Order: sequence, then structure tokens, then C-alpha cells
Amino acid sequence: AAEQVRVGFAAEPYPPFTSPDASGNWEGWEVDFMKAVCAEAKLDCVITPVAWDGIIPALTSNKIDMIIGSMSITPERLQTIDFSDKYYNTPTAVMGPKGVDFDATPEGLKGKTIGVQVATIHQVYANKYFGENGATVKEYQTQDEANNDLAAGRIDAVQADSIALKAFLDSEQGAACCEMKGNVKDDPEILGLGVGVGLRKGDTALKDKINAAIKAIRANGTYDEFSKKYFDFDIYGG
Amino acid sequence: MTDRAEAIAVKDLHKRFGPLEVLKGVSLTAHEGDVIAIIGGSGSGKSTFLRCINMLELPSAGSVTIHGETIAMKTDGHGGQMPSDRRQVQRMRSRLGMVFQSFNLWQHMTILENVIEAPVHVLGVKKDEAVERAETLLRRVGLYEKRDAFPAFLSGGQQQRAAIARALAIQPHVMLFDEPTSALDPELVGEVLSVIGDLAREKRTMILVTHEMKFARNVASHVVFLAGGVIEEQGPPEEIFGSPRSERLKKFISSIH
Amino acid sequence: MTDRAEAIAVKDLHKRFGPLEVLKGVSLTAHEGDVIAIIGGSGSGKSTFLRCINMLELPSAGSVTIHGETIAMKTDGHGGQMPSDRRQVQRMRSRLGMVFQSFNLWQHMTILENVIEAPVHVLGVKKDEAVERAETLLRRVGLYEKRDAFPAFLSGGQQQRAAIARALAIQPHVMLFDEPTSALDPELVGEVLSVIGDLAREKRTMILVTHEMKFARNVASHVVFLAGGVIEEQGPPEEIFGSPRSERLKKFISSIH
Amino acid sequence: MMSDETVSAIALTELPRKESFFKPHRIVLMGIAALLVFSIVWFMRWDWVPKYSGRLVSGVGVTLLMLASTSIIGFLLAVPIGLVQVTGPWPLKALARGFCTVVRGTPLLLQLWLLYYGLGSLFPQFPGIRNSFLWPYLREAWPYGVAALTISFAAYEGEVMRGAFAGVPAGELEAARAYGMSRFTLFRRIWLPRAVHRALPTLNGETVLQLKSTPLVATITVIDVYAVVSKVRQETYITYEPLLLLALIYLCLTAVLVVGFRYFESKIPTRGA
Amino acid sequence: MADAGSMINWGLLALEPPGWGGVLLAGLWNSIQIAVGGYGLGLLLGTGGAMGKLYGGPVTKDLLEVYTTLVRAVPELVLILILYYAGTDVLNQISAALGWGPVDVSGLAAGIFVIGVVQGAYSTEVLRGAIKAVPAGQIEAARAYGMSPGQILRRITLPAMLPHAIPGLSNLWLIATKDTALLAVVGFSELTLVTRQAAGATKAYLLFFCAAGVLYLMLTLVSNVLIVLIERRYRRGMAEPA
Ligand SMILES: Nc1ncnc2c1ncn2[C@@H]1O[C@H](COP(=O)(O)OP(=O)(O)OP(=O)(O)O)[C@@H](O)[C@H]1O
Ligand SMILES: Nc1ncnc2c1ncn2[C@@H]1O[C@H](COP(=O)(O)OP(=O)(O)OP(=O)(O)O)[C@@H](O)[C@H]1O
Ligand SMILES: [Mg+2]
Ligand SMILES: [Mg+2]
Repeated sequence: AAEQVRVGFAAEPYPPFTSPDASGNWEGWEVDFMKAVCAEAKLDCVITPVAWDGIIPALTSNKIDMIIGSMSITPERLQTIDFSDKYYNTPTAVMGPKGVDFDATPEGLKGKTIGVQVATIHQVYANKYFGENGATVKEYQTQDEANNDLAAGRIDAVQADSIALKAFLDSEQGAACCEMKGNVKDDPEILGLGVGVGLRKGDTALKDKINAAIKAIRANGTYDEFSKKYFDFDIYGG
Repeated sequence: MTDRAEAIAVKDLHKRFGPLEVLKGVSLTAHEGDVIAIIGGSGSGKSTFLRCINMLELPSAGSVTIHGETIAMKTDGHGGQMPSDRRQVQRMRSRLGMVFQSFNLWQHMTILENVIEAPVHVLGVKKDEAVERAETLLRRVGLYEKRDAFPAFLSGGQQQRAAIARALAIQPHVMLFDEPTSALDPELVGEVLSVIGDLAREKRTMILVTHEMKFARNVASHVVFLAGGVIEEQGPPEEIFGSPRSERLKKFISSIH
Repeated sequence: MTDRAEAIAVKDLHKRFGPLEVLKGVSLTAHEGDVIAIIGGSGSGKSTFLRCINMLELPSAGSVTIHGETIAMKTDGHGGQMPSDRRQVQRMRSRLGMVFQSFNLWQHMTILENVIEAPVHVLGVKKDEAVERAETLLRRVGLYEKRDAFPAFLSGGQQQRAAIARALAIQPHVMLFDEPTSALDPELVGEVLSVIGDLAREKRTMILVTHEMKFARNVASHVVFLAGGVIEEQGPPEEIFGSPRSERLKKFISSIH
Repeated sequence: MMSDETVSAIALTELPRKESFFKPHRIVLMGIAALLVFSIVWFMRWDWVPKYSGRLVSGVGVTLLMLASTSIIGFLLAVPIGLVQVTGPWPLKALARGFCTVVRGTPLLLQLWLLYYGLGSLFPQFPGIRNSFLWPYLREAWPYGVAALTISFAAYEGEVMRGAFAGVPAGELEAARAYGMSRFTLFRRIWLPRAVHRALPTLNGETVLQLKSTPLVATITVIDVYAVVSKVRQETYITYEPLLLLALIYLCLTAVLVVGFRYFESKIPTRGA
Repeated sequence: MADAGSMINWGLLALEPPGWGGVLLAGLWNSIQIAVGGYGLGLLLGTGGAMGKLYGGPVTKDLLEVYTTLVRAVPELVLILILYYAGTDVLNQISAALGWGPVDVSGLAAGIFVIGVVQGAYSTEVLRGAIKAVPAGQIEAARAYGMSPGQILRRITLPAMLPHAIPGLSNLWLIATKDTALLAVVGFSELTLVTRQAAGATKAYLLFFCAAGVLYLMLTLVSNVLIVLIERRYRRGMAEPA
């Protein structure tokens, strides 16, 4: 039998990557990715929902064995946990309400309230580039809440992964209220290294398996196949 | 009876609790300086009568006049009656000093605060003045030292004396006492009775329900014997206790000795 | 004293509460059929003595022998002593029927359940048998009708009679009574005393602490007067009450009449 | 349903007593505790504390502000809620009873989210609200937190006040009436103060419970001390140390509350009752 | 922006997908399991704790005092976080030290553990108060009839204290059912979290939160009925009219 591995998912919806449906199943691009990787590496993967802000402690305290949660690889996180190679990388964007014009620059967001998800690279970036230049940064436990508060007019902008934002803008609620204001200026220090699978430090056996599997599914076309269902561009990035 | 002014006049008072008619037409007049003792068996309606005087129970029929002013009543639509003017009742009540069997001191106030409460917040006396008067009264009932204590820390006898001071503080036309000593241990009864005795000697108008026959005999100017919802017999204490006429009163007097 | 078997023998019992020495060497032997009344002033150690017999208080020194078996004691390291075998104590206790001043019926059980509790759960009697015996006992103390009532719904006298039935149910060698009537209203005392009187007439071995001198005089075969932590005087009731020798006893007897 | 006894069992209303504190075994225990504290301080990571100390202090401020405002407003609401249950006409009585049952029967977290995400997301759909002077407040999270905590406190305390109003001895009210007090004076001078006095020990417990409820507002983006600590955890990836500090902070706040109430209660002594 | 009509799209509550009713009920079932388990564990801890506080040695008493004081002074939310992460961490380290390798703690077990530890402190206080309310004479009588300490506990102390403990224990049960909602914060799929997932996925926030409120309320009301029945049964021996 395959080795059982508990995969930590953020318990809240993060479309189009992970979201639960009405029958309690998880679906989305990252679910497909996980299935492909686990099949490739011959792992018996079990989805374990964990609160996003506790997902790293859950990993270090052995509640889960890896994190697949659109978690960006950052130097800070690397002090605590380990990452596989990146499995996707997309630009960071800012979204705002329709009818109000501004750019995704520190000047454009001056005096505005900008929502980000807590414990993300976006939080760090927004605090550094916007927060220190006259914007108010408001932190949400989930991306979904931030989007919702933008729609409810409680905040003026949301900074997040461009794909996650696009998924929201494609929804009925998002289409009605908001639009993309543009990508932010890159800062590889913060936004840097793409998204990887979070792993416990020292769990090199698993890390090697995952890295090999990512390589394999990219090489044999599986990766592109399930990505096509969701995106019309290459999500793996440069 | 005398030519002194009328302090209280109750006329043909009836009181029903549902089917039970407790008072079946009781009339009583107290002139200034009268000390009227009401006696009677348990359940004969003594407390009810006293409570009807200040409208703590609403009489089913009859009238109550205090110092010439009759409390206006109207029918309440259920076959009973109720005061037509609540303010009048409040004004009348503030002229009657009631002392309860179970003291009913306000537990969240000190003794002094209890005594000045009604003068200040009902009669509108200035606080300084009320305090001054209260201290005189407390000295009189022997509680000056306890004025800042809370009721729960006083003995029953002390609490009842405080309650008397509280009643006196509104300078009432008439004092009403409902068995002021029956909730007390025998040793404590004396101290309360002696305070009431002093009041009687000062010719303060009082109506008191009591089971202490010896006391009634000594201080009352007039004794009323309630039985079966009516006044069975009344008169000066020597007559009532010395030569009772009705069978019921004879039996009552012999039973309590 | 007699040639009947020894039921209880207490030898040179001492009991200290901290610095206070309550019992300073008390010895007492009860033969089968003896009814021993212990009298003495308040605080003279009567209850303490009774409680030492069944080890509810641990004696500081001395021995207790029940039916020839002495309770084994060992020193407890603090200058006192304690039983060396808890099971032995439990066994001894189940031969002594104790009736408390404040009844101490188990409030969460009906009267019947109270009575069968110890036989079933301590002595291991079968439930049917225990119930049958309990009903006989309850009939005897006049509580058969109340067997399914809870103690809280009974009068004090009824509760004490139930407590006596509970004590009898373990068929004890000796019954111990600690002022069984002093928590009762005067009207209820009689009914309990009459039950105890019946037991005395049946020649059941009993030790009773009591303040009811008349009763002690009538039912006891032997009276013990405790004072100052020792037995000041003892003997048949006629002697103790009729011609007391010591000053203390004389004073005690005159004080209670 | 929630009796005084229960409240004192589930909320800390009394601090451990001082009497003969230093017994031999205590000294040993305290030695162990000191060792524990020392190793916590020494071996765990506390280097983040100075950096966040300012935010922690302002977080404590927000927590206290939340506690004070919601328990004061909540109490003011609890008085009428308790009162109508004792003397009110039946429709009001039923309304108050229903309010208490519903609020006490559902988790506070759910109520909070219902207000913030549910109700709050309805408001912007009404241009009238969006253009009103209230909108700047309705945009914020704290009004929803205050509302939810206030409602919860009002319901729990309303139940307590109901008991307290009903428990004021009838004789004392009658005495007030016998001295000619109007209904309002009677309520203001006798009934209410006496009921509050009776409810004070329970109020103490309920306020401690309220303090313990405040961190829930962090889940709707109010930056109280809990939220600050969460942020520390997320930024530093230190799991336990911030939580330990947080527990210590709440421990101290509770102690201050309990001591404060003790002082308050001792102002009006009670005996027996 | 959803129009007002879609706010009350009852179809969303259907038991079969695409309705979310089934998910909500599964969440409720999880909540109930945790509440029952945590409450039961709390009772065990509470019984032990009460015994320790009343009859234990000085060290036991002090340690228990620390336990109940800490739990009652620190918010449940904070305790849940600490226990949820530290609890399993400690467990793992112990088992690692013993050479058993990491243990797999299911979310359910962790939830029960967390609620149980919190409830344990409360029940300790409730049970201690109830045991103290049993008159000493009742226990003395049991001793006088030769019962062993175990028997006294089983036959006298515990049943006699029940009537005093039931009101407090009933409240603890109601608290346990509501405290399960806090596990949402650590991502455990109980009723409150699944409600939020459903609400987030469908944007029908009001509908789902109200639905969950009704479910919790029903749980409370049903519990209340049972509590009244239990009280009636166990307060028979009490003097005041039941
Ligand atoms: N609120 C009430 N409702 C119904 N019946 C009442 C009420 N108050 C008093 N009664 C009845 O009225 C009768 C007279 O009661 P009352 O208290 O006036 O007697 P009393 O003469 O003061 O007796 P006691 O000497 O025992 O105080 C009694 O039968 C009593 O049961
Ligand atoms: N547990 C105890 N700790 C300390 N002192 C005690 C204890 N029990 C009894 N005493 C003291 O021992 C003395 C004898 O008490 P005991 O109860 O035996 O007297 P008694 O003869 O039964 O008196 P009474 O007639 O009042 O019941 C009293 O001075 C009492 O205060
Ligand atoms: Mg009366
Ligand atoms: Mg005694």
C-alpha cells in the first residue's frame, strides 16, 4: 500500500486553486495538481483542512505532512519550514472597485485602504510599498473575506495573486463590482520564488519524491493537461 | 369621642380576596393623639385592614379619609375599585408612617440612608436638614452609633427601631404598626416596645396591630377587637380586657393568657 | 458485674484535640443486654467517647474491644495512633449501630433504601431478604407507610425513627445513640424515646448519650457520669440519681431539674 | 438557567487566597515554577517582544475598550430586558425571553460572523445607507464587534437581572410604596440599586466571561491584543511564545478585573443572604 | 452584487448537492461528537479534579488550583490554540522520546482533547461545590456503617451530590456545544466552519449563518428539554417542590 500523507489545505475557499463544493469535496487547480503529484510519487494523499494562519504550526507539530496552499517560497518561511521546487508562479495584482481610477502604485494607493490576506507575501509587500507610503493595510484571514469586503465597499483595493483575483472577477459578484487595476512592480526579495509545496524541515525523503514528481508531470504533459481546464496561459511562469 | 381633630376615618371598608371576604364593613375613626390597638385572631384581617388604610391593598368598597382628605376611588371594571389619582395616594401615603412586622429596611442603604430616603426623595426635604433630623431620631431610638451600618449587620430589635425612626422621619400624621415585635426573639421585644411606649406617651397618633396584650393594655387609648371580618367589640382597654362582653372576645382573651 | 458475655470493652481511652485533652483515660465495659446511659455537662466529651468507640474519632491512646476482638492500632508518627487494618475497622463498625443526633439519613435514597443500604452493600445480604427484614423493622418503628418517601419529606421524629431502623438493620451487637432526641421539637421527642424504650426492654445492648434524665433513669441499667475527661461516678440509675456522691454530680443533677 | 453558582464556577471570580501562603511544599512548587519560568524566558525566543511592544500595548487598549464599552452598553440594555421579564406586559415579556434564549443558545462566533459578513454585506446594496453619515462607521469592523458583544452581554446579563429584580424582597418594595414613592422613584432609588447590588457577584463573573469573549473580534479584522499576537505568529513563525505571552496578558487582565470587582463589592457589605 | 431574491435561495439548503444542507448537517454531527466527547472527558477530569481538590495532598491541591485558575482566566480561544498545537506537539515529542515515532492525532481527537481540558476545569469547580454541599453527617453515617472509602464515594457521595451538580453540569453542556464553534479558528470542520465555507462559496452569508443559528438553537432547546427531565429525576429527594 502507498504511504499515507496528510496534505494541509487552507480551510477556506481560494478559487480557482482550492475550494470545497456542496458535497464536501475539494476541487480546483491545486487539487488536480496534488492528485497528479501524489499519483506520480505513489503517495496516498489525504486532504486535511487547516486554518490558514495556523498551517505552518500544523506542519511543524506533525498534524500534517505537507502544505499545498499556494504558499509562496520566501526567505522567512524557509527559516521555519522547507519547500519543494516551485510549481507555479504568477504576477501579483491589485483590484479595485469600478468607477474609481487609480494605479497599482504607491502614489495611486495613497490614502486608500488596501486588503490583503494575512501571512502572505502580499501582506509583506503591501505593508512595505503601500503601507509606508500613506495607505492603510487591512489584513484578512482569508482571501475570500478581503474580496467580499471590497465588494461591500469596506475597503478600496485588494492586492493578491492575479489568478485568484481573476477568478473573483469572473464570478457574478466580482464582475458586478470590481475590476483589475494592474500588476504591482515586482520585488523578487518578497514576491520572489514562486509557489512550492511546504514541507517539514528534514523531511528530505518526501521532498525528493515531490520534486521528482513535479518534474515528471511537467515532462509528461499531465501538468499542462489539467492546467488547460483552468487557464489559457502558462501558469508555471518563467 | 373627643373634640380633637380627626386624623383618620375609615368608613365601611370591605375587602374581598376572590371568593373570600376578609373585611365585611369596618369603620374606625382615630383622633389626634389616639393610640388604637387592633387585636384579633390569626387570619381575622388585622393586617389587611391596616394595609387598606394606605392602599397597599385596594379596598373592595368603602372610603379612607386622612386629615379630612378622602382618597378618591373609581371602579376598576372588575367589580372592585382603584384610586382615581395615583399622586393623591402617594401624597396620602407620605403622611402615614408604616412599620412592618419584618422591618423591610432597604438592605442596600445604611441605616442613616434608610431614614433620610423618604424625606429627601418623596417630600423633597434638603439633604442636610434630613440628615440632621434623622440623627436626632436615631439618637432617640438609641441607634445613633449604628447610623452608618447596613441593616444586615443589626439585630432584629435594632432593625425594627431603625424602621420606626424611618417612619418617624416623614413626620407622619399617623403611625401604623403591623405586629412590630412578632418577628423578634423574646429578648429583643422589650427594646422595641419601649420605643413605641415612648411615642404613645407623647400622644402621637398611632394604630397598632399587636399580639402583646399586656402592652396594648398599657399604652392603648382604645382597643378594637376584629373577628369574622367585622369589629366585634371596641372600647378603652380596661373595658375590653377587664369586662369583655361578647363570647368571642372572652374566648380570645382567655386563650392568649 | 454479671456473667453475661462482654459486648464492648473500652480500656483507658485518651483523646486529645491538639493541646486540649478531652478524654483522660476512660474505661467502660458493656455486657450483653446492658443499657448504659452516659450523662455529663456540655463539652464533657460524651460524643467524643461514643465516636471513639467506632473510630469516627481516632483515640490518642487506649483500646477498644468488640465482642472479644480488639481493634489493632499502630502509631501514626505524629504521636497519635491509627488503626493498622482498615478492613478490620470496617468490619467492627458494621457490628455497631450508630444513631446520630441529626439523623444523617442519606437524602438521595428513600427510607427503605436507607435501611437496606448497609445490609446489602456492607454485609452482602441478598436484596430480597434485606427488604423483607427492613419492612419488618419499619413496621416496628411505625414507618411502614413511609418506606418509599424521601427523608426530606419526613418530620424530625420520623427521620430519627428511620435512622433507628437503619441501625437495627445491620443486626448490630451494640447500638450507640448520641443524643437521639436533642434535634427534635419537644412534641416529637416522645415517639423516638418510646421506640428506644422498647429496645431497652428487649435487652438489646445499648450505649446512649442523653440529656433526658427521666428517660435515662427509667431505661438504663447503668449510668455513667463523665466530667473533666474522666468517669466521675457510675452505677445503677437509682444510685446515681438518688444518692449521688461526688459534688460535681450533685451539682449537675440539681442544675438539670 | 445560568445560576450564580454556575457563573462563579466557570468564571474566575475569586483569586487564590493569601492565607498562610508560604507552606513548605509551596516553596518547592514555587521553586519549580520559577525554574519553568526561567527556562521559558531563557530557552524560548523573546527577541520579537521589543519590536511589537507598541502594537501589543495598543492591542490591550482595544481589548479593554471593547470590554468596557460592550459591558456598559450591554448592562444598560440588560436592565430593561430583565425588568420587562419580571413586570412587563406579555408581548414584551415574550420578546425579551425569546431574545435571551436565541442569543444564549447560539455561539457568539456565529453571531459575530452573522452580523459582519451577513448583515454587513447587505448594507452597501442600499444607496441610502451608503450615502448616509453612518457609512464611514459601517465600513469599519469594530461597530459589528461592539454590536455582537453587546448583544451577547445584554442577553446573559438580562437573565441575571431578571433574577435579581425578582429576588428583591417584596417587603422592601412595599415599604417604599408605603412611604409614598412614585413608581419611578421606587425603581430608581430602591428596586434598581437593590437588584444591581444583588447581581454584583454574578456581574463580576459575567464580565470576566465577557473579557474572555473579546478575542473573537479579531476574526473580523479588529486589531485587539489577540490579533496583534496572531500577527506576530504569522510574521515570525514562532508558534508558542506569543501565545504564552497572550495567556499571561489575559491572566493579568482577569486578575485586575477580579480585584476591581472585589473592591466594588466590599463597598456594600452583605451578610448571610 | 447579488440581488435580494438570491438572498433567500432556499435551494442552497437542500440536502443533496448542489445544496449545502448535507454539509451543514455533517458539520453539526462533528460538533455534537466533539461536544459529547469533550464534555465526557471534562466530566472525568472534573471528577478527578474535584476529588483531588477536596481530598488530595497539598501538592495536588495546589496544582489543581493552578489548572482551574489558568483555564478560567484565559480565553477559550487562546487555550484552544495553545492546546491544539502544543498538545499534539508534546504528545509527539513524548512518543518520539519513547521511540514510537510520531503519533497521528485526528482532528476529532484533538478537538475533544481541547474542549475536554477546558471543560475539566469548569467541572472541577462545579463538582467540588456540589460535593461540599453534601452534609458531612451523611458521609460520617456511611463510615459508621462500615462502608469502605470506595463504597462511600460510589454509593453516597456521588449520588448525593448529583442534585446539587445538575444545574451547573447542564450549563457546562450548553457551553460545550457552543465552544465547539471556536474550533473553526483552527480549521476544524465543525458546524461554524462549514457554514462559513458554504457562505463563502455561495455568497449567501445571511442565509447560511441563520441556518446554522437555527441548528445550534435546536441543539440547545432539545438539550434543555432533556435537562428538565434529568433534573426532575434526580431532584426527587430534595425538599423544595420540584
Ligand atoms: N393577597 C391575598 N390573597 C388572598 N388571600 C389573602 C391575601 N392576603 C391575606 N389573605 C387572607 O386574608 C385573611 C386575613 O389575612 P390577614 O393577614 O389580614 O390576617 P391577620 O389578622 O393579619 O392574621 P395574623 O395575625 O396571622 O397576621 C387570611 O385568611 C388570609 O389568608
Ligand atoms: N474535631 C474537634 N476538634 C477540636 N475540638 C473538638 C473536636 N470535637 C470536639 N472537640 C472538643 O472536645 C470537647 C468535647 O466535645 P464533645 O462533643 O465530646 O462534648 P459533649 O459532651 O458531646 O457535649 P454536648 O453535650 O454539647 O454534645 C469540646 O470542648 C469540644 O469543643
Ligand atoms: Mg397579620
Ligand atoms: Mg455531644
